[in-house]
Amino acid sequence: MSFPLLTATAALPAVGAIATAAVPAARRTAAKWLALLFSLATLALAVVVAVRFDPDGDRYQLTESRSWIADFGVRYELGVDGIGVALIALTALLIPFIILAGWHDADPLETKSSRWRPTQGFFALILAVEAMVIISFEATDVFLFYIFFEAMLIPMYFLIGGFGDRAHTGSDENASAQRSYAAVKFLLYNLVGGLIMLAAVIGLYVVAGNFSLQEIAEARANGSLDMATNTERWLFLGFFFAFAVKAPLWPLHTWLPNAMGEATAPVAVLITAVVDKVGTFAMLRFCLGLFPEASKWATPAILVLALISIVYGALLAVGQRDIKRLVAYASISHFGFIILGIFAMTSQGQSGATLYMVNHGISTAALMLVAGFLISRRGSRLIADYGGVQKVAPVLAGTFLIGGLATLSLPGLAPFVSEFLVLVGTFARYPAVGIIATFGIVLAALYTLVLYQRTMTGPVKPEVAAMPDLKVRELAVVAPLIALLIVLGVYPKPVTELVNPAVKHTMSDVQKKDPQPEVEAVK
Amino acid sequence: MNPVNYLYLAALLFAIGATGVLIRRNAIVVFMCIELMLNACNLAFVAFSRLHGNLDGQIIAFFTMVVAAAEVVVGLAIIVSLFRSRHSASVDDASLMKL
Amino acid sequence: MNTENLIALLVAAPLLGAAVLLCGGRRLDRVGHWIGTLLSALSFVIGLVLFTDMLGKGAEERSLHQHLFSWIPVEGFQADVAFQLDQLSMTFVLLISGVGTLIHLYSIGYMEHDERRRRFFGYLNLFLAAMLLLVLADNYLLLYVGWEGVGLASYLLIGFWQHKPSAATAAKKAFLVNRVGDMGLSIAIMLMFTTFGTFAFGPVLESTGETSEGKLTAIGLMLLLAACGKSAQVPLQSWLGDAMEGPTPVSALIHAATMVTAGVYLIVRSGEIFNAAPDAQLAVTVVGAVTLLFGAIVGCAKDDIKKALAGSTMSQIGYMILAAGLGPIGYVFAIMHLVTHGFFKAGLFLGAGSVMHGMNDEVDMRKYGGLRKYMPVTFVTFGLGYLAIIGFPGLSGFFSKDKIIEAAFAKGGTEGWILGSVALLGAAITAYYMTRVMLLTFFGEKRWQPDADGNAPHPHESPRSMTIPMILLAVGSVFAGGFFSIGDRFMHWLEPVTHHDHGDSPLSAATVTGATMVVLVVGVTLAWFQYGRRPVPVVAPRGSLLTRAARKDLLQDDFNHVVLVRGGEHLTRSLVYVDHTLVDGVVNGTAASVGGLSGRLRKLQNGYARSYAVSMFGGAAVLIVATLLMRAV
Amino acid sequence: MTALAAYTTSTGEAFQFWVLGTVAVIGALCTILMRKAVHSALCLAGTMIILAVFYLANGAYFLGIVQIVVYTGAIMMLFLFVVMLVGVTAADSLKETIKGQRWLALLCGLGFAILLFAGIGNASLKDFNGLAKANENGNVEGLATLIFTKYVFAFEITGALLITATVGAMVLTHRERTERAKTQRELAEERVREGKHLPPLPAPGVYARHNAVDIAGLLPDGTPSELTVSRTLRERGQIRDVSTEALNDLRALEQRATDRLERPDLRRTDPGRNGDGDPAAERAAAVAGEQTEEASK
Repeated sequence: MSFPLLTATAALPAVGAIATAAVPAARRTAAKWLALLFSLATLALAVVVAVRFDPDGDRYQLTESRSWIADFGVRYELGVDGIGVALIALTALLIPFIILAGWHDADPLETKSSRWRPTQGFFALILAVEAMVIISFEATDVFLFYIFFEAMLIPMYFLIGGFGDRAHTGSDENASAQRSYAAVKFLLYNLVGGLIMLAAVIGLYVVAGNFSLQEIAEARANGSLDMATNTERWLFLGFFFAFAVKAPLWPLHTWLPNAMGEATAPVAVLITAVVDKVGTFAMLRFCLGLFPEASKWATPAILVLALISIVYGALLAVGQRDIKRLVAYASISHFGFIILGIFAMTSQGQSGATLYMVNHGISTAALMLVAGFLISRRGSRLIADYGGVQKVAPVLAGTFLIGGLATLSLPGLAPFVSEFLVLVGTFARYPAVGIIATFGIVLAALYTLVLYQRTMTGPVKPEVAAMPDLKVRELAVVAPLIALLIVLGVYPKPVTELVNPAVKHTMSDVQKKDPQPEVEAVK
Repeated sequence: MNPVNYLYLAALLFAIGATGVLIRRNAIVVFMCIELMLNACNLAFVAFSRLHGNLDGQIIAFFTMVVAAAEVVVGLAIIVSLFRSRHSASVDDASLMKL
Repeated sequence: MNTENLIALLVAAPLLGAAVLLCGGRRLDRVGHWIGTLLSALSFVIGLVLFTDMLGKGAEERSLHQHLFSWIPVEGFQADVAFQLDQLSMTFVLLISGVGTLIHLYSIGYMEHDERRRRFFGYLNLFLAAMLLLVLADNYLLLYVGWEGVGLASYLLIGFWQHKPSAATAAKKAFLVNRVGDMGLSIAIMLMFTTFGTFAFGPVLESTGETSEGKLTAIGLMLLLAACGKSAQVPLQSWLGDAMEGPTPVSALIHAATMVTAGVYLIVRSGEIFNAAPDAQLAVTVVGAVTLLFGAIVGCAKDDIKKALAGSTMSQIGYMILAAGLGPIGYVFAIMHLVTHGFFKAGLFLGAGSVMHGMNDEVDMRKYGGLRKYMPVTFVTFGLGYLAIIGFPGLSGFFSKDKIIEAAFAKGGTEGWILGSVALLGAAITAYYMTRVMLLTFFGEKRWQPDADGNAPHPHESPRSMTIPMILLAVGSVFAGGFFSIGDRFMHWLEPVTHHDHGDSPLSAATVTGATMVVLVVGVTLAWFQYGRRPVPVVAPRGSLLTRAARKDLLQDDFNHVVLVRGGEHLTRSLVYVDHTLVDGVVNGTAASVGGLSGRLRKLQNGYARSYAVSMFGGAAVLIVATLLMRAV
Repeated sequence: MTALAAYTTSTGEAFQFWVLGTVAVIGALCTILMRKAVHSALCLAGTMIILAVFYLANGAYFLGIVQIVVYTGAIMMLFLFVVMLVGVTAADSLKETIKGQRWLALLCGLGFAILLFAGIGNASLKDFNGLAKANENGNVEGLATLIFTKYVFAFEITGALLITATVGAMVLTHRERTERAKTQRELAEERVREGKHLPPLPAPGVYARHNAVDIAGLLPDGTPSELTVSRTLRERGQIRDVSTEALNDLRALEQRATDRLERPDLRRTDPGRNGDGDPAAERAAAVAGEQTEEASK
């Protein structure tokens, strides 16, 4: 039994969470540094995982398997494929930036007593979320996955409800009311999804007799386990619903704008860039892996919903007055693209979707964190309260612009690669869908540029006249992300090489071939 | 006459007792009704023991009596302490089962 | 040494400049502009080296390739970062880096008093890099990168003076309209991918024969949409006028000489596709012809000198697109006109810039007049550019435009006649509005007005750094055409790429030339009668219906505003409402109803032991019944 | 003895069943319908005795005796004690407070009865073995053998249960005195501090016409003072009032007079009797009613 690398990767942040929470109230800064340290260590471990992973090896690697609840055939089974590795790397990469960006977000206000320890709690919760997200990327046992998929909600609930955005509009009571509303909404939506999934999980156990992803998939492949068509469809829907809530897919999206609007910018990034990825990831791994036939059966409906998400999210983003809600709706639009790529069931589409998960994480993080810095300076989330910032804080404006350009997937920046792959992959199988999705490009440009114009350009508003430019800490957060965006935009090969074999496996799961071009052009 | 009539009688008494439990508010009377039900059961047991021709039914009836005695003791004690605390023996006054 | 490896440097040099200047920070403020200029000059020099090297080779092996690395390796999807340098790209490289360098030089003087000059040069370099990438790419996806790159650069440069809301809006508008075009390009690329399995120039263009005409037509139309966006052709032309909010060098480089011609490049590059799809070709010619007239008419009405020139740019590019739509007959002339236009239009814009420089940034031509004495160099260079553009015999425009008109007739059939006559009409209008600009600006009596701060303008010649580029461009606009046309040099140079063929023109070349001369004279005299003889009112007269429409870009903007902007606003607002009430309401409604139900149910829990007893008793009865029934069954 | 509890029943037993059975049912009904707990208790006792007789008739001699001794003798007496504690004459109003409770209860009871009858009717219970064999060497011995062999553990456990119940009852009813009992001095000082009636509470009714513990003594001005009646009675609302006493006697006299002389009835026009609403008056009226009846005998 070799060293359990995956367990370590997931356990390290958990340990970090406990350690951070245990720091006495007075030693606030120590807690911050501790959290940062642990997140960086996790990043190092994630890098080790990525290095140890051999793209051309077998599908799941670094596997661990221990018996857990023998009576129900629940096993503690871990294992990663290329997609998992990519997303673990993304998570481990983003958390340090999130922590660094939220450095002062949880400093206690003077009114609170010294026994109150918000800072420790804030960073501990973030690390806890990281641990759960990572292990749900690793789990190859459906039950194990389900547990952490649900447990994630608890720390997220407290992060949203407990540590709201200081730059709220209106009175404190009003703000806390909105905040708890958002938190409860987040919790309820995801709980409902989770419950339905639980039913499906149990159903799966009844049908298949165990929870192991690989065993079930193999059994389905070699025909030793054949589900009735309807059973498979119901189970698929049960799983998909939960993931669609998490993703979020129209019309289950309305929790996201509230949550991202009320939470602090780093937490908002945590939601959309890290936690929601579990949903799309799970669609790829569980929905397609376990229920290929049902997935194919449901594809048309899902594609339509994804299209609606793309266009609808973009249009609503245009209509927003609140910077963070705008970003939230933009994310909804992007998740539409991801789901589109997954269910187009072409290798370009799925590679694109996976790449999209990574790139969207980075680009949204860049945009949202800069937006957070902006908001923390002016103390307002309303777009109308800004103007001419670019004149007083050029660096901030510049980074903001780059983040926005990444959001509208400008060629040369990472998101372009993934978005184009998704579009091509979709177009190859469903031309009409591909064309409609392309409208998203224009709308993306619209909401991004309108946001930039209203906030950054024009005459300088008196309220922002004294606004300081990015500090060193903030620059340390933004610069690497932007560098990453450019590098992955110009040279995405490392990620694609990681992802391609996994995608090939998924394609073989659903037994789909890429549509061949009608002309085999001379290469 | 068929001894089964004893059973019918027992059933009747039992039903009456049950109704009493439901309609009376005075805890003591409620208790009496419970006793009535128990006795009905005992009658049935006895009749059955005659039916089967062995004494087990009577044994059970005997145990029932003992248990009934114990129950009455405790129950009445409860009623007394209840009456002490709120000067009433009405079961409706103790409507604390609702938050 | 192997010259192919130099190709990447063409792009790398300005890209490096952009990176250095934009990340360098304030410490580079004092030398930034020189860095930018030197790096663009460097890529021009590399271009020259490659050019001489290319001339050394035979016509056939002149196409160079450089494969850098595989960009997006995905199952069944091959996208490389690879360059292709053939005669067509070469022409563009020289034009872009040459004119670009001149304009860098010019900007040093023009932007002298702007504290953000360093960033300006950074953007300029970024533009050069993107534009060179566009013309050097060897596949459509990489071209797309350059395509959007120039879009970004133009966005940044139009909105360079961001504190002016008008500038910011114009920049946004330009980017958005271009995005619509880009949508066309990306759809075209997807179509290519599904049809040919690749989007590299070579394979796609060689195997056009193997697919249906319908597919090719679709691809062609999508490419045309892209070209319309980038080259400001009807119906996506509305952004170019507003783009004049940018600094004048930007207008000269991006919105006259280089970027706006990218559409022409795209169509000529994809020639094989269009050759195989006549319908698409026809659409191209129609767009060209319409824009040609549209731009000319707009140009006649504008009093803002830059907007007038913008109109003329539009119409000149209309000429090119028209030519490109004519197929092998026209490709060469499209490119030739593109190059000459690059010279003289850049020159004209620089001249306009220098005039504004002297007149406290006044742009209204009606407040100029009689400037020839005060800024002679500008006058001469501008005048030469003017003669070139109206096609004065012997100057560049004469050759290129004349050829296009010929080619239009040579298309044959009624189309030929219609297109040819449209082109002629365009020539007349061109002569008219350019003469108008010339007269309003440099002749007549002074109509100068003090500017907002009340200090009266005292025109003066611009510094050396600005005049030299103007002079060089003037030289170009005088001789380029002749140089290209004598012995059809340019034609032979491009033929390996674009496969020229002479159509059979119903009219002889002489006739066409004659006709051109006639309409030219007509136009000039008309303008002279209107603006030369009579004094010009400072405040523009109300003018005819057409004039008023033309002043407002023939109401195209208003159309956009009413239909797209207003409609869009209403749509989004209603959607926001729907999202809040309907989508969210359904969920909240469910929650509320559940709450109400439970509220009603909890009434059963009245807390009375006796009623609980009743339910227990009833339940017991029910259970017994159930068991008995079970027994019975 | 063995003749009894045979597999068939003699006409004598039948007669006994029908007569006593009817009485038992009536007793049960009275148990649940009497307004006063004490009456219910008495009726129940009657029913139980009848059941004891039935036990005997069914050959359960031991049980029959135990029924009489334990139930009727011990348990019912216990009931009566508690009833006294809570108030002998306290009659609870038959007004139902919970909506629909009464009807539901009747429905359930009726339904249940029908159900049981149906059940018993379905089970064809024709051939009774009779206890002749089981009781051949004495019913008690038979029970004893069973109890101490087969059911010995149950028996032991029952014993434990009884002990527990006893202890439980004591715990429940026994009130721990937490604070020291007040001395008379302290009590006196307390009274003075409170400023209400300085002297100790007056003895009940001793200054009135009746020396009865439940009659309020009259103050010098003739008004009755509730203070003079012990708290328990007061809480049970069993205070009788001198004046009402007198009035009732008077009314009784007049009544007799009217009866004898066929005078028109005066009760209609009597203001003293319309005591509706105020429960105290109601109780007084009720009491008066009894008085009249007693008097009329």
